[in-house]
Amino acid sequence: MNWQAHLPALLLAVPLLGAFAAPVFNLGGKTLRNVWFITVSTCVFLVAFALWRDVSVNGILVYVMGGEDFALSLPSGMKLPVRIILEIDAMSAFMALAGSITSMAGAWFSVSYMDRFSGMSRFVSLYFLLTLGMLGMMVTGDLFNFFVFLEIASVASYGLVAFWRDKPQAIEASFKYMVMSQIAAMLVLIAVGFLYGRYNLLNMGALGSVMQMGLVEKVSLALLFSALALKCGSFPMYLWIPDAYAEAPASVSCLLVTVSQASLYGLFRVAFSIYGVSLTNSVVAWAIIILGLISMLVAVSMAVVQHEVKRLMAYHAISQTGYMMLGVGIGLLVLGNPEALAEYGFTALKGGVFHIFNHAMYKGLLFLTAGTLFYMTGSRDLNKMGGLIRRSPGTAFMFVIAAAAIAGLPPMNGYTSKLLIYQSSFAVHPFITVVALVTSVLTLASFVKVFQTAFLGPEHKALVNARKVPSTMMVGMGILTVAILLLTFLPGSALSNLVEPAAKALVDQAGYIGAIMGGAF
Amino acid sequence: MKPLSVVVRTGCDMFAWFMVVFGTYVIIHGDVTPGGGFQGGAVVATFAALLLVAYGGEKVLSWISLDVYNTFLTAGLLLFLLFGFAGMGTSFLYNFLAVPEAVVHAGGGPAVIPPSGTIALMDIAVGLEVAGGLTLIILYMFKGSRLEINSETGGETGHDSW
Amino acid sequence: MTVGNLPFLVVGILFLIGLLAVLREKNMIKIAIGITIIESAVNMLLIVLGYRLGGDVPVHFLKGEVDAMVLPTPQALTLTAIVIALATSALMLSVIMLLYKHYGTLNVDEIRRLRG
Amino acid sequence: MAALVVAGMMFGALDSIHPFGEPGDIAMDQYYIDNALEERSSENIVTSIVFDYRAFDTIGEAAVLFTAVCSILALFREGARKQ
Repeated sequence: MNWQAHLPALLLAVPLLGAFAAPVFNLGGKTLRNVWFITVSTCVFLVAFALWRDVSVNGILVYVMGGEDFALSLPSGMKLPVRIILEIDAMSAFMALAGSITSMAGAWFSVSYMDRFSGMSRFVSLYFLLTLGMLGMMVTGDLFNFFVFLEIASVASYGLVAFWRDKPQAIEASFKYMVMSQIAAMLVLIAVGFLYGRYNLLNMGALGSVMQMGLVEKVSLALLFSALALKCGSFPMYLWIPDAYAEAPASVSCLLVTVSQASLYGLFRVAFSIYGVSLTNSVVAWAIIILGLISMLVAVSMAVVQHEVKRLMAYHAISQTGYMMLGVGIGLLVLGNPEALAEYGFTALKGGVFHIFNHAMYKGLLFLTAGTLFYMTGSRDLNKMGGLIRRSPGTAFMFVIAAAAIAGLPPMNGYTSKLLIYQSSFAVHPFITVVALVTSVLTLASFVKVFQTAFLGPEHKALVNARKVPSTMMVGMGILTVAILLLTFLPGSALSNLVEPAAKALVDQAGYIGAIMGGAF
Repeated sequence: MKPLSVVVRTGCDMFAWFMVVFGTYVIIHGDVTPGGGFQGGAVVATFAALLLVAYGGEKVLSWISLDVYNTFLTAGLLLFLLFGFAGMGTSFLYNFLAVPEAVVHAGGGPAVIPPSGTIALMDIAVGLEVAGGLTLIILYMFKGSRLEINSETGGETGHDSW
Repeated sequence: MTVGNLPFLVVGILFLIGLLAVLREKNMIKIAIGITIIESAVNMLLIVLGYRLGGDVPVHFLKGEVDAMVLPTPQALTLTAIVIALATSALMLSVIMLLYKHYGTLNVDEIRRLRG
Repeated sequence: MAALVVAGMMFGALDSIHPFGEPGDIAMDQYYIDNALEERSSENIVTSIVFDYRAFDTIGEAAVLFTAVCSILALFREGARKQ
């Protein structure tokens, strides 16, 4: 058996096994459970990395679940796929890599961060299920399967947000999130039903090959768009994000960032691979760009006035999502226009896609450092902190790196991706660039404020018995710091190996369809 | 919760066991008749629900061991996943035990393992999982209604109150 | 809207009822009921999509003399969607129970600790 | 007003999927109806879809149920009281 061929299935089967077997390992006590937690999340990362290598060498991978031959997408005599197919192009592999890194970092961090709470075997299961839902959304090639994984990720995050259940705010945040996200999931399912009723197909690639715009298709696009925009926390329906991110345990917030990016990925996949060139008018692209711009500006202006550290970072997460929507939206705008695409559209796409990866890393790290501050001081209020650089210089160092990256200071990786977006958005309209720059400046101001109040200055008198930071938490943060530094110091190699194939895969609708439909397309 | 009247209790006694038998039937014949693991598992889980209504939760919790249902849940899930891995020689979740219908007719009737292979076996695994899971949900929601939550005197509120 | 498409109309109406309940009701239990109604509407949409006039049950030895069967895929999808709906409504009711324990009320307007 | 437009679009789309009872293109379902019995010898086509052709959805669905159970058990856990 050639195990490498089964990598796509293993990527989802390993976290499933991790979740289902966690109660068994919990019988062996705390140590065994923690070992299982760390081992499985590391395995998921290794599988995702191997998968990414495989995709960059061999191109799009197709895996037919339960088929006689895992690579044969069409059964003999059929022109259409009948089974669930995982389809992994460079973009999916890229997202899965980002997701698995944050998942691994969060797992290391959780081991001692969550140590003193009960119900940890359930926490481990839920954490793996959240990882599973996120990875499943990224690699699946089937619309209904996408909905199922969306639900796994949502239900797991309801449970994890409310994990500290003796705190009323956590339960309240979970309820708010649940109501909104359940409606969004149902909108997705209605859209899936519409498309199924129209074409009798559930496979994304096959749908893309027969798609013809009509009323039903437009309405399903609108439903999918609004639902996935809600799930990724874009402007009009972003209100659940600050609550959920702030109240969840820090390692979960770190993972939730990537989970909401999986919804963003779903949005791009729908726009580029299912609808793609049949989007003849640019309404959708402009909607993405404008929503991105408004999210950027509104969220960052909400963020500067916050003094609760995790809430502040949650608002920044919304604002950074705006950058990705902006970059990819510009790419979508010029999708049908090869000259403009080559001239600036592709640059914008690269910027948007690179920003997804960067954001997963530095926002994850920022949430982990916020969690560390909470752990050390017992408070999330910035006004009750001060002088923490003397207590934990390591945390301060990592915070500075992450803050510099999110503010887009050269030479950090955030600077590279933002520069690509500035350059290309200028060609569309200078106003967009101005908004993006203003947002960047406000982000910098906000993080300078956080650093100054939390780490510098005189020590707050309530902090005499601040706790030490355990080493596993440092490892968790260290993983993400190393990732950021690698992206910072090897920008050329990151762009050409990591980002460009992903951006190319996103615009290559024919390739995505052809991998499923073979010669039939 | 006080126990209900003797009529309800007797009725629930009878129907609770009947439900278990009927649910098991639905699970096992999932590949032949309408029904399957999920439906049958839900029917089996009514056992605990009926007893809970008739006798009140305190008594039921003293009769029923939650560990049994936890075992059902985990065993069902792991069994399901095991069948998935077992087909890995061909592809994940491949139905490696299925016998084509022509062969079944030639060989004269089904054997111990049903000809539908993992379909029937997965039905049983999912039936176990759903029966365990739904019962746990019911019983824990009852336990939760008795749970005392006091956010002032500590408890699970994060690192707020160390 | 043609008369033959009445089942689709029912799906739409059911969906709107659920949405209205979620948006306008103040009681959390009623919001949960609204979401359940939306889920029922979606399940009904899937089933309606799979119906064929004169079709019979998609079980081989139970079908009658007719040739056509109703489409089996929507039934499988609905089965999945029902279990998902069940799981989420159980979780939602548990969360409402906890909220009631914390705040002593079911009114969403009185549950406002998170702001800005 | 906008809500009315949205509702109108929704009903229009619902109306124009396909006439009730006459699905147009049913290639995928016809494959199941024709081949499920021959390939997998399961009389019940729906079960053979649920546990074979779309088995991966079912494992996801089992995972959703497990997730809900885990969440409820975590929410209503006894909890370690602080001394």
